Amino acid sequence: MNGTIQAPTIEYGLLAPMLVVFGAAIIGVLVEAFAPRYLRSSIHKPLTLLSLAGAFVLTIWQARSGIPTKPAAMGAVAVDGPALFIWGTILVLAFVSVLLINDEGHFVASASAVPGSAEEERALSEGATHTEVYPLALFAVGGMLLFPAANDLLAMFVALEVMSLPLYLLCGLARRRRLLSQEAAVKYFLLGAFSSAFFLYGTALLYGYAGSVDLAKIGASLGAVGGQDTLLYIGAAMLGVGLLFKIGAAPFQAWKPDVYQGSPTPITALMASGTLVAAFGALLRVFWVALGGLEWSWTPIMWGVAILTMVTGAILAITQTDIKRMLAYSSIAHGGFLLIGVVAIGNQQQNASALSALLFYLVAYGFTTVGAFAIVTTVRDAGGEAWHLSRWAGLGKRRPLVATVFAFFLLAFAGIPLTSGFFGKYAVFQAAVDAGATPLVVVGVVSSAVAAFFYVRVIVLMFFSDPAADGPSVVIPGGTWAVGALATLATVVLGVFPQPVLDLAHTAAQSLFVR
Amino acid sequence: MEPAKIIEHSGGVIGVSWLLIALPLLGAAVLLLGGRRTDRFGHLLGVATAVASFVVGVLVFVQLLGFDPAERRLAVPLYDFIPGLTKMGLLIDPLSISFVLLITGVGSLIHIYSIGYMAHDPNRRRFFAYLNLFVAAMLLLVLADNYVGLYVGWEGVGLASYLLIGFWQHKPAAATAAKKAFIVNRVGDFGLAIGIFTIFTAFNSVSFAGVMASEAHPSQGTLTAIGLLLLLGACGKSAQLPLQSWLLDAMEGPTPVSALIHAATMVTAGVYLVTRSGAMFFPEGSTAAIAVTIVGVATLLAGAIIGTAKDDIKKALAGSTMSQIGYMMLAAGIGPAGYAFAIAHLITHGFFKADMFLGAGSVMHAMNDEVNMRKYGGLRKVMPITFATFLVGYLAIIGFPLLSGYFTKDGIIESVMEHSATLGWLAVLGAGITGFYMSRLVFMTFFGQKRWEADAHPHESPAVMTWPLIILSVGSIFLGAFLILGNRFMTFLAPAVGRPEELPSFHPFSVAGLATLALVAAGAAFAWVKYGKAEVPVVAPRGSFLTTFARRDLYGDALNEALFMRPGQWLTRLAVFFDNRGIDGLVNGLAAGIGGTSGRLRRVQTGFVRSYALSIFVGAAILVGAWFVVGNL
Amino acid sequence: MTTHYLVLSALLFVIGGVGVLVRRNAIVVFMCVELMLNACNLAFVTFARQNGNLDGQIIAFFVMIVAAAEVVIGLAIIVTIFRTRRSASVDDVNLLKY
Amino acid sequence: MHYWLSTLIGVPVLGALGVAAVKNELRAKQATLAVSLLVLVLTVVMAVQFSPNGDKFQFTEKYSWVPSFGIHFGLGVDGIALVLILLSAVLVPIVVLASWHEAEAGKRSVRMYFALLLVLEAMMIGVFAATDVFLFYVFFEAMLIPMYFMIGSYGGAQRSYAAVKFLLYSLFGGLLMLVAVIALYSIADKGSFMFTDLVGSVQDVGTQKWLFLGFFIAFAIKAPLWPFHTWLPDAAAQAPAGAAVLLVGVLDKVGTYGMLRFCLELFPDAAHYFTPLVLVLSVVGIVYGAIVAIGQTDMKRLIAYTSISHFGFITMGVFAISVNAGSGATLYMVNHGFSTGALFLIAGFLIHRRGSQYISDYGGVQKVAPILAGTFLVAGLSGLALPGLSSFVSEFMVLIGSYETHAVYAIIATSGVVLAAIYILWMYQRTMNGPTAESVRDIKDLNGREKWVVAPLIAVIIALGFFPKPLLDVINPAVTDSISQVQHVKQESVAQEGQ
Repeated sequence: MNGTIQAPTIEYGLLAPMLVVFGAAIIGVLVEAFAPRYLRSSIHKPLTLLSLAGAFVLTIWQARSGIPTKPAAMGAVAVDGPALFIWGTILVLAFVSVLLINDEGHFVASASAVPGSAEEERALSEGATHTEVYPLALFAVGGMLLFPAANDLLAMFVALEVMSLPLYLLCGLARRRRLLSQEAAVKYFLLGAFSSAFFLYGTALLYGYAGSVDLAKIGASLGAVGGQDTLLYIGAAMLGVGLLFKIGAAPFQAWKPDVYQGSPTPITALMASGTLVAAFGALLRVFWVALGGLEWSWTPIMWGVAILTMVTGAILAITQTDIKRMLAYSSIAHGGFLLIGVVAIGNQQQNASALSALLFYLVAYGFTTVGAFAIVTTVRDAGGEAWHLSRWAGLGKRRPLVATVFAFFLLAFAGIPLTSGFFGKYAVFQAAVDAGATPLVVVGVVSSAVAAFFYVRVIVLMFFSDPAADGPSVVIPGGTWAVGALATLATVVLGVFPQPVLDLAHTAAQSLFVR
Repeated sequence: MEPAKIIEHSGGVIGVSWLLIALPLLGAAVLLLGGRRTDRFGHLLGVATAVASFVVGVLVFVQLLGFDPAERRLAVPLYDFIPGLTKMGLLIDPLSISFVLLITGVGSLIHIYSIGYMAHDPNRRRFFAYLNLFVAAMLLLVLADNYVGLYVGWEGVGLASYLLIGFWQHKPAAATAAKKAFIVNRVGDFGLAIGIFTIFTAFNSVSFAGVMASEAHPSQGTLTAIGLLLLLGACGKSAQLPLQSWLLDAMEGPTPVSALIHAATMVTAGVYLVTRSGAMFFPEGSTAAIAVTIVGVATLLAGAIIGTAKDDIKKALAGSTMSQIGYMMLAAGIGPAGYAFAIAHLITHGFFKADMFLGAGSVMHAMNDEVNMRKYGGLRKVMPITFATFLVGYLAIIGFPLLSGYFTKDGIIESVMEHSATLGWLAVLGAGITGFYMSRLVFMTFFGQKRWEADAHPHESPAVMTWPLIILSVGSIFLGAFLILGNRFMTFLAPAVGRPEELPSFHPFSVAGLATLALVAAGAAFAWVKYGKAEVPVVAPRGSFLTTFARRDLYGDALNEALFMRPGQWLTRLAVFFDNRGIDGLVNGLAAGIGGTSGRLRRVQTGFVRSYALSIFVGAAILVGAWFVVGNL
Repeated sequence: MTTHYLVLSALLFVIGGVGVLVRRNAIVVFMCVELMLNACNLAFVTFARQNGNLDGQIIAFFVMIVAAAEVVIGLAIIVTIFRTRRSASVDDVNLLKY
Repeated sequence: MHYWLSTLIGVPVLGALGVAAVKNELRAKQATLAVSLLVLVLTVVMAVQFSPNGDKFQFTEKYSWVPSFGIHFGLGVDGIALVLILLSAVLVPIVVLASWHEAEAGKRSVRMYFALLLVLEAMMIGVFAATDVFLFYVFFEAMLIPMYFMIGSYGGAQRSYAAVKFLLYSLFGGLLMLVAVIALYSIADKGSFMFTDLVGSVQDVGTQKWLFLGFFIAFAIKAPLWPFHTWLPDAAAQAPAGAAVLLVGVLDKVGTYGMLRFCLELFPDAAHYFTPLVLVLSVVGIVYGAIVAIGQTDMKRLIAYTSISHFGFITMGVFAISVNAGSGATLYMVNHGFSTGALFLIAGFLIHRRGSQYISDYGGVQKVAPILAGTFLVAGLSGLALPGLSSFVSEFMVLIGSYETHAVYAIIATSGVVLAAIYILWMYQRTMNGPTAESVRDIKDLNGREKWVVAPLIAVIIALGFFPKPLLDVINPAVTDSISQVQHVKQESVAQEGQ
């Protein structure tokens, strides 16, 4: 190389969706800086939704114009089939979550004001709101997009932080039960930072082992480098800690219930759908691309983690009394089911089917969970959402439609046929059995039988027990209504005619991850 | 001489012999479905169908006589009942036709009698419906050409008997007796059913013709097993030991029922079954056949003993029924030599026992349903016809010379003597006891002082009730002689059940015959001393151990209770407990267990950031450790 | 000779990790996390040296920036909760549990 | 290509939507009745076109549903499925008529009750008509939901406990079956879930055993076979009479049907291997169920336990591997549906009048309500397999068939005949006989509607008691076909022992 510096080549076209989102986020910040307070939200709402929609359109357009076969941006980002599919999913879910965010009454008037202080009173009376929510959400979504697409560990680390930091803040912005909200923020932040430190150290060690943070290079070096297994094993394990933390796999699940319970429900929805999808994308990329050659050594470990996760999620959920907390545990359990798919690894074609199964499951679960949280926001007491399960008693009589829809989501979680959840589970189990992981599947079905209990319990409450005199009221703002409808539609369609989405997932997974 | 072959035939009246069953069935259906609307003419319709069926029976009989004796076994195919298992058809032969005539004949008379007897009962129509139902089922039992059909009729009569015993449902005693009768019969049916299974498995057919024609030659053991199983069925239906206990309770039913079902016809079904299957499963001297004779003799003695101690007129008669059927069983057990006598006695018994039961009914009718003979006495003056007819029945049953019972019972004793002296003498002894208890019954009822209740105003029954009595008593006088003399009946029956090579000759002054007469006379005399001359106490004296033994039905019920009921109830309670606590407890326990685990496990989620961090830290350590372990495998 | 640096970085990382577990004050806990990140940095630089390429050193800069961003967010959150509770002890925040 | 079966499934579904939409309750009821009668007519018309000795499956339809999993919407019936579909089609209108006022008790949506009823009917027809194993599973599971809501929303005091127990129990079994279904698919590796493609595709006996268990446990819970039975008494006792009829009369038959159709045909070797076990469980169930029934104090629970005893007979018939037993068992499924249906409904009428399920609260009803008592007796007698009533034929066939192959079991099972007499007649005596209890003195006899409910049932019971031929002609070939493979295996193993 003769002294001349080559400018890095960036395929802006490929990265367009991400760039759009980030761009919109930055504009949002500028709006916060310069636009007058009364204008802000009316600028933010369209801006956010449009940017997400636009990004989605671009994603589709890209998928149609041929899936690239080699990484972009000097190998930093891999915009491949799975990535595009995940992008699409995340963007839609984010769009839907933003619809939830749009509806009033979720976010604190003034985060800095001490709860119950005169200051807060004033903020409330002024009707002040934190419009920063929108740019923050956009940054988080941007991070979510980059996370599963990142093709080297550094990019992945950055993405991880870009995704998480805004979420830390958003968690603390609940309008009601602010103490809980702040607590959630603190916990999420400390633990998140803690785990990302592990991720980073793992990166460092793998860098030491392979001499590069590029996933493909690491994967290539697995066989080549000798005598450094210590670095490899510790590094891989710590990397795993960081990723498993994000998807809330046992024993790193502890944060999830607290954070989901404390956060503003729309944000919970965003985390439960978007973050999970993104994290799984990243997990798969790391373990299949970088550590694929090590599969013989991590599959057993993943078995353990998967079993532990499913069981913990299912068992702990049974005795929950807070609806959001219960859904959090249920999401842990679902994380476990998804992990079954991660270990259903084998030959090329087997991997493809496993991957497509996972992608389908993620879509199905994402929609259902957003829908469920959307319903949660609508059932309200004097003190905000009616969080305690007992308050839901007899909802089926007072508001049949809402109750029915929620029951439907619960049945989808439980994996009853003719709901999306069923085909999701089915696909993953099928892949696992093909890969010879039948025992894992048995554990899976047993724990989903256990899990069924607490879904059913809620249905019993809503339909079979009589409503309390001062039962909660049900308020359905427009956005939420749309979200509920959309989620229901998705759950039905994926449950009855899953084929189109399956095909989509299949084509996306066909070529696996680019290296 | 072996039974003749069965040949299909469906011409003439025989072709429509299904009418025999259809007519009473139709009657029953109309009366049951018609409900209150048919109350007015219900009883008449009931009688009509029974009589019509009798007429058909006679016509069939006449047509049958037209055939050459060797061809008097005609199968009338009806329809494919259970494809692959059995067709349904009728078998018209001397045996079945004799039963048909008995059932429809005596049946019709009892129907007529019931018009008067049940006159004041609001549910008379239902009563006649049930009677018709019974007649239909009984006819199916004796006419079916296969064991399944027989079984259908078998349980059908069981149902009818259940309904009729419990006809006065509001009386708990009646309801209980009905249930008991059905259940005890079911125990017998259990044997019969398994017997039929074995037959089907052994011969791959359940029709009489099929079994006879079958090439299969099952082992002797199998045949014996079948025989014993059928015998168990017979014991249930015919109230033979050890399944006798239900018959005495069955007297809770209206008296015509006791006469028709529990004296004349249904209870003799066992004898029919044994005779019908005799050639195949009870060959002379086989284990099964011996078992039959033993059961028979045991029952005839037991029944007689019970009869001696009962003060309830119907129960006394029931005891005697048991005993008489015991005779028939005994005869049937000794093979072709005995079949004719068994059936002949069955027929004559049908007449005189029905006669006496109806007589007893007439008495009860007069004494406002009082059944305790100690409260009767001296009734012969107030109800002469009843007395006269009853007297005929009485003489017939004790075997007074030249009356029916004399010929048939004597025939049985003679032929049994030929077969085995021991059994023979026991039979003779039985006859003696019969002489005693029947005389006791007559003396207590019709002779001696009036011991009536204050409000009793006995009177003779109306003609509709007395005429049947008269007809029956006529039968009780002459039928025996007609059937036995010149072996008329044996020859007639031969095609159906076979007969011994040389026909027995009737000699009136045989040792056994004279001994019987002597014993009977002694018994009667003893009864006269105790109950005729002497004053009969209105309240029964405590009596010796033997008396109590007899009064308590030889502790049959006590035994059942100790052996089956108590343990049964105990077992039931145990099972229920086990089901709730054991199996269901396990299920709910599992659920509770999971719940409890959850309750305890969630405590791990302490809410302290640092403990969460710890879990992550430890988790990481474990992950690293695990990776090393796996990596270095 | 790079092993020493690695050992040092490992020590720093563990110290940081243990610090997170044992210290109550949210600020201090957070500083421990920062310490862990810096341990990573040291490791990166060391490995960069060992592997003879600059990637590691560049990464170190990235990490610093990210760390800085984290500080901003972290302090904001901690300060808010301090204002409401008048305490920065992480053990006081445990309404959410079980 | 016919559309018979898809029509039979489609009509009730659309009907359900319609009923749910109708505002007026009476209209909704009438609509439900109309729809169910229409289904009945269609079913009968279809049934008469069925040719007993034609192809195994007739009226077949096949549409690709989820190609990437090889799932088809495949329908078709053989003799076995046909008679069971007939059973459902006959029972539903009767149940509709019977539960005319059922739902009103709880102040709950009447329209929803009837809508659920129709959905359930669609599911029941579907589950029997499915010729695609996966489709069968889907109906098998989906069937639970309407029943779950019928029990839970319209049932008795303990309804939610019963409903949850019912759902979880069945769900658990279903999930085990799901594993087996998946494994079957990937082992067979035919890329299709069609039953006909899967038959004989699993050769290895060891594998067969595992898959067999997966299916069998699900069916055993459904049937229910001892010791998986404890959910039934709760569910049946708490469910409204109508729902109870469909639950015990039809839903549970899916279990025994599944054994006959899937366990025997897909895994003949395993079936042969497990036969002794199943027979033991069946016989225990027969005796145990009867004994526990004797000890019950609650009418509906008692009937439920009698059903457990009867299901013992059915499973024994299925696994006795003889044509008589198999056909008997199939016929038994139908007859049991009618006789137990009648029992539940009439008991329901009685309970509705007096407001108590406890036997001890009754007595002497026969005097005040003779028709009710009479019909109850007939149904009961059919329950104890009295000759001349439908159950006798099937029970007799099962026993005689089992006796051919497994005499000892058959003999023990026959003792159930005696026990049956005890539990039925004792219940009848305690409720209907004896002096009339104060509490029932002024209850009314069956009214017109109720007579119309009972009459057809009684008629069918008696008719089939004397002329089972029409059904048996349809059933026999199908059964012969489905047990043929196991018989084959049996002969082979016998031959091997011979050498």
